[in-house]
Amino acid sequence: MIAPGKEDSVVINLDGKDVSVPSGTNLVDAAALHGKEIPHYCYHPQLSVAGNCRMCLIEMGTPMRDRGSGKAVLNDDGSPKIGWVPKPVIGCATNVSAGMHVKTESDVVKECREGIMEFLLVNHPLDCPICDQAGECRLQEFATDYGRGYSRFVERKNVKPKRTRLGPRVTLDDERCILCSRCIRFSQEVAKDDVLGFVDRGSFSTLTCFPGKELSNNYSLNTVDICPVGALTSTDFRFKMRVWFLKETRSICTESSAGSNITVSSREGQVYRITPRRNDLVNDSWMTDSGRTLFKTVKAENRLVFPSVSGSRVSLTEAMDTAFKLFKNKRVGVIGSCKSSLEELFLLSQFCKATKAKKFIRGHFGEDDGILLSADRTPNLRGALVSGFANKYPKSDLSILNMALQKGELDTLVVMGENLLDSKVDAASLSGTEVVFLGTHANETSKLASVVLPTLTAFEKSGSFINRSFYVQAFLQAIPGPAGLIPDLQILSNLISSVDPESDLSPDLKKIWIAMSRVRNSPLKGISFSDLKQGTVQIDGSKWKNMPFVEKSALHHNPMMKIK
Amino acid sequence: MLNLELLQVLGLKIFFAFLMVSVVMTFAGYSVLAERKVSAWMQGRVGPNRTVLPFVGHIPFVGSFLKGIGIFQPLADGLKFLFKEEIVPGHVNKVYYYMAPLVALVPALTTMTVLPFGEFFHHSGKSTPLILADLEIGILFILAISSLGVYGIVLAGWSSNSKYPFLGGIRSSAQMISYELAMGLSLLPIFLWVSQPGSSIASLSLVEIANSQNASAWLALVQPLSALIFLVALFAETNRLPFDMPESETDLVGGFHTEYGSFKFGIFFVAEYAHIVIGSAIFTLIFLGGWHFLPWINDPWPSNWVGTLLGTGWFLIKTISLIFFFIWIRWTLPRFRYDQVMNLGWTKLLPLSLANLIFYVILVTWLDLSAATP
Amino acid sequence: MNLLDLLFFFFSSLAAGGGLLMVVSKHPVPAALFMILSLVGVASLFVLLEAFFLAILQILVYAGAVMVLFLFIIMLLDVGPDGGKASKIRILSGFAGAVAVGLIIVLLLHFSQQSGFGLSSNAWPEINADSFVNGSNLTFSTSVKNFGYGLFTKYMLPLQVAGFLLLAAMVGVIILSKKFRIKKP
Amino acid sequence: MAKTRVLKRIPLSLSERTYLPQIVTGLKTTFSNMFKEKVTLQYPEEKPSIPQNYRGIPTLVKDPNGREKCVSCQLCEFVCPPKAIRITPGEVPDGDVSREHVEKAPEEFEINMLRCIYCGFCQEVCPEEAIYLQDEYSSSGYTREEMINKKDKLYELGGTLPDEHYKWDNKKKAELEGNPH
Repeated sequence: MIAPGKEDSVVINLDGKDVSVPSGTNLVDAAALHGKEIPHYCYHPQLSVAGNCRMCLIEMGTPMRDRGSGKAVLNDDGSPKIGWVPKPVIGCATNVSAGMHVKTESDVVKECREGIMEFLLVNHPLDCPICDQAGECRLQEFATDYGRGYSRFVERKNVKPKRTRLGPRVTLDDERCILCSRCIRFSQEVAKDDVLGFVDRGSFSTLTCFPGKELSNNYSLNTVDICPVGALTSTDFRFKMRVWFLKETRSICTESSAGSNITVSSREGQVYRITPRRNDLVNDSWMTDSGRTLFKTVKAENRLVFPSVSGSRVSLTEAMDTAFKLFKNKRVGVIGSCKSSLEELFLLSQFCKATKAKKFIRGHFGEDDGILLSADRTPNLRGALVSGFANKYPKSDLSILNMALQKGELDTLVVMGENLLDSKVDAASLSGTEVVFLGTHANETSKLASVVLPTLTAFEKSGSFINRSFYVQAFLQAIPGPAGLIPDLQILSNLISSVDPESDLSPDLKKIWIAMSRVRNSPLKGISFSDLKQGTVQIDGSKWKNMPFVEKSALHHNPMMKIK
Repeated sequence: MLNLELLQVLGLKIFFAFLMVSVVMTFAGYSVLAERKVSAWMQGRVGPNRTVLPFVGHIPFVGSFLKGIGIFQPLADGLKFLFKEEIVPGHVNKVYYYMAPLVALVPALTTMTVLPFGEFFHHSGKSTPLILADLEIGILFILAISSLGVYGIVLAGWSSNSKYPFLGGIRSSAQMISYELAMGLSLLPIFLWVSQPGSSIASLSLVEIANSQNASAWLALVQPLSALIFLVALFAETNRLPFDMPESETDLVGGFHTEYGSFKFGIFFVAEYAHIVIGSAIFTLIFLGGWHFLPWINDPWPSNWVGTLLGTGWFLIKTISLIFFFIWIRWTLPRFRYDQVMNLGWTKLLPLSLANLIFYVILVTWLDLSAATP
Repeated sequence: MNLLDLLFFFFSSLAAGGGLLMVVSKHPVPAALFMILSLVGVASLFVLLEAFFLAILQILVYAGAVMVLFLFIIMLLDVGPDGGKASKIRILSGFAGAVAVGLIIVLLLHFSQQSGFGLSSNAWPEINADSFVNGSNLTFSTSVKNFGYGLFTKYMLPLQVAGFLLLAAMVGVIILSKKFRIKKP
Repeated sequence: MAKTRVLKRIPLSLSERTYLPQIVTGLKTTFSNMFKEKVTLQYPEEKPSIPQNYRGIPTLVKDPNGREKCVSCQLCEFVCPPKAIRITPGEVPDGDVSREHVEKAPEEFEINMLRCIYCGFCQEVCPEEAIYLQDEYSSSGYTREEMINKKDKLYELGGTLPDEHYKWDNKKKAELEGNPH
């Protein structure tokens, strides 16, 4: 007997076992919920169902009902009689219904999969040694898991163009394409840039851009990610590194306040690519193309790799000592950054407390594309508010600082990576002040600075950001920083303890989180850093509901509903 | 004041001492070669046959023969020890670390001051033994000084501040204590026998012992058990296989000299072979008749310088044969386990040598009494 | 000053210096090594007195056997610097040192009062050469034979007593170190 | 079923317990060995014969048309237990008519002979039969850098081996014949 399910869920019989699944899900997802894999190529949970690859064929049946009375037909033993669909059905396009029986491992299903695999491989080239998808290729995986292991095809394989340029960032290898149409559906449905389609018939079928168009939108590389085979390749990553060498680290995109979840793939301290990580609360499975190139700044030419005092290289301790002299018993101004992590901003505000410094911060704003590139181009503006560093919504410039400088109120400025000279601060008004610059890359301000303390990029350290929907998300260290540099948190805690020897602020993330959650009325209460490693945590942002946040309505973000 | 005669004697002694050191060191060096060659032959190999000197090696036939038997190898080895990079591990106790090889070598070389190796015939036909210092208690001197050699090993093991050398040092000291007793006790019957009442000999001089075997039985034939015990103890005292506990490459890497390299290791190496050379010479003197020909046969050589040379040569032949025996044993027998070594020393050799001593005491007393009664 | 004097001063300073260093050494292993040095110095002094047999015995028994045993025990137990309760012993050893120094001063004063600091030969008791092996026709010498003869005639009793003493000590050590199984009723 | 035979341990006789007869037997054996024929190979002058399946220095080989076979799939780099292989992959430029259909070739290929353990996994895993452990076994150098075999050195060592498949050539042919286009 099939037991009644919970509300909004139905009970189906999966390979002879009764399981409860949410109603409305299709069989691929329903089976996945219970650890049964139904192989599929064209189906993607966040795209519409096309059902053209036929890989997810399964056997399905529903309880029989008497046509006349509408009553369930029972077997001799009293169990409902199942009317099996005579032919296999595709799992992706079949939604669950109460009492449904599904076989994912029967002989028929097995034979179907073997047949489909054999057909798919008829024209698929033996490219694996040079194919970038090798190692994360669905065709490889399913061929070994469900394939027959040999081919009966003795004719010559189809030959198609190997290097078709679909757009500035995407290259198509026609031979490898299995015509699943995921890329076409993505362009239509998510990127809303309908440029891809199939032309010709049968074995001549080819993926192509519509005449006069190209796949150039800012989400084009997502088609590469969802391509189950190596047909769509990233022109940038093409032939760079085999995927099995890459160490994957969970991180957060720093491009904008959307806070896309990403996977940083690196090998031996070098990042090779960034791919989106599925998070249905934030970014589904997508991210922007522009966010994927950010790792190139790690090895940029203007990267700061050694501490310096007035332009000459010194040891880290020497630079710290010099910096300490500059703000000891001086009037200090601290220019924070919305690009710093939540923990860094918290330590920075503690530093301001210790030095009785004035706090300044600016925002970086741009166009909102309504998907995953929000108008606020910093990852952690809300972090600045939550950490207590900023209590007003940051403006796009630092004219307040300029006024204070002109009045001569400040002796020393501590700058966190920001460039003062492009934010309405005159070089002339800076002349009387000493600048201590903490940042990853050189800019005009770092050239003026008396002390430069190099810090690490988001790929080289761990921490957390708060995104536009007040989701706190952790990013983890993917690669080691340049030799001899210490994390920003360490620098800040050293600076604090040099000013205030009594301070017990440690650079350890866990301890900072304990300190942050102790702050009165903190929305971070009850959260620890290890919670963030488990997943995204939303905090209460009602305290700041009146602030003029610039983000528009976008994927999983509704400015009207941002308050919990 | 130091007078001229004294200076002359002193100078001569120093010259002879220098000569002897060179000879023993050369012997030690070539023992190493012999070891390598003999081991190679016993294992079906050819051994060192590559090293060659620029001009000597190019003499037809002779040069290639010398090269083939590896005659230049010890030179190359010595030079290698000298020119190798001198590495001193950071964890060693510097002073004692440097001192240890010297402490190991010095006793080995000191013992030869009382080592006779032949006799010099005067015109009158009288003979004086060839010896640096004819000590009345020569054998005791040798035992005493050679027992100091163990400090080199113990020091090396201790100062290296590392596990295996330390174990090697401990083993070495325990082994030395265990076998020195048996060694000393095995010698006592010899002296009892040699200086039994009625004989003119009344001292522990090695010369007298060697001469006592002239034209009579070798002491190895008279007292085979003493000879056997002494030989076994000699193997143990020189740390030769099957008793090379302090070194044993298989379980202690290199034992006491694990942390040593270049010339310091070379000194240990030479000291080991110097011990073997001296040990062989002593065994020859005490048990094999020294420079005298065969048992019960008068020396066939004339009483002049030819006889001196022949006698010394004969002594050397015996010594070299014994060195060969040392090597032969090494490449034949496996190493004892440590507890077996201790067991053999304390429960076998010591009681055996005690019994041996008691037996000869009774025998000598009985002979003495029976000589006195009639 | 002749060669003999030079050698005497050298070896006596070796003996005394070795002894001193032995006492002040913190680590037991160097202490044992200094003791060996001191023993070698004493043996050399015996040589200068032409008591070769005694010198060799000194080396053979003490340096060659006893001290090796000492070192073996030290190493086996791995006694480090200050392995013992130094603080308690320090007072005691200080006291002992003071007594020793006092004794030396008294002795030196005694001799110097008798003969000045020159230490002329009449400060020492005369050794009666004949008195040594009386009862035999052997003259006094340091030869092994005479030594042995004396040991087994005149000094027979002390020799046997010393032997028994050592035997008793050995038996005592064995009894103390051996763990006897206590029979439970 | 095999029968287990329990051997009775015969107590040793007195002479056996002294071990002396055994030692003498051993001495006899070793002594007679001294005069047997020597088996040493005088190495630099005499060379051992290398069996067919010998695993010498790993080398890269070219196909009979003189083109490099390696497509830098990096499987050898992956499988290499001591991580001796280091490949920088690169793309075959469009202009290279004879090879452009292969698309990918190693830009740099290094085998660190100080790390290599001659296991032959690289040869086994290579899908292109481009890497072979051939009969060369002696390699030496004065510096560590010298012991890292670069691509040109690897091809120099490897030479050309016969090819049974001509995989890429067949592919090129199919492309030229336009199947099915």
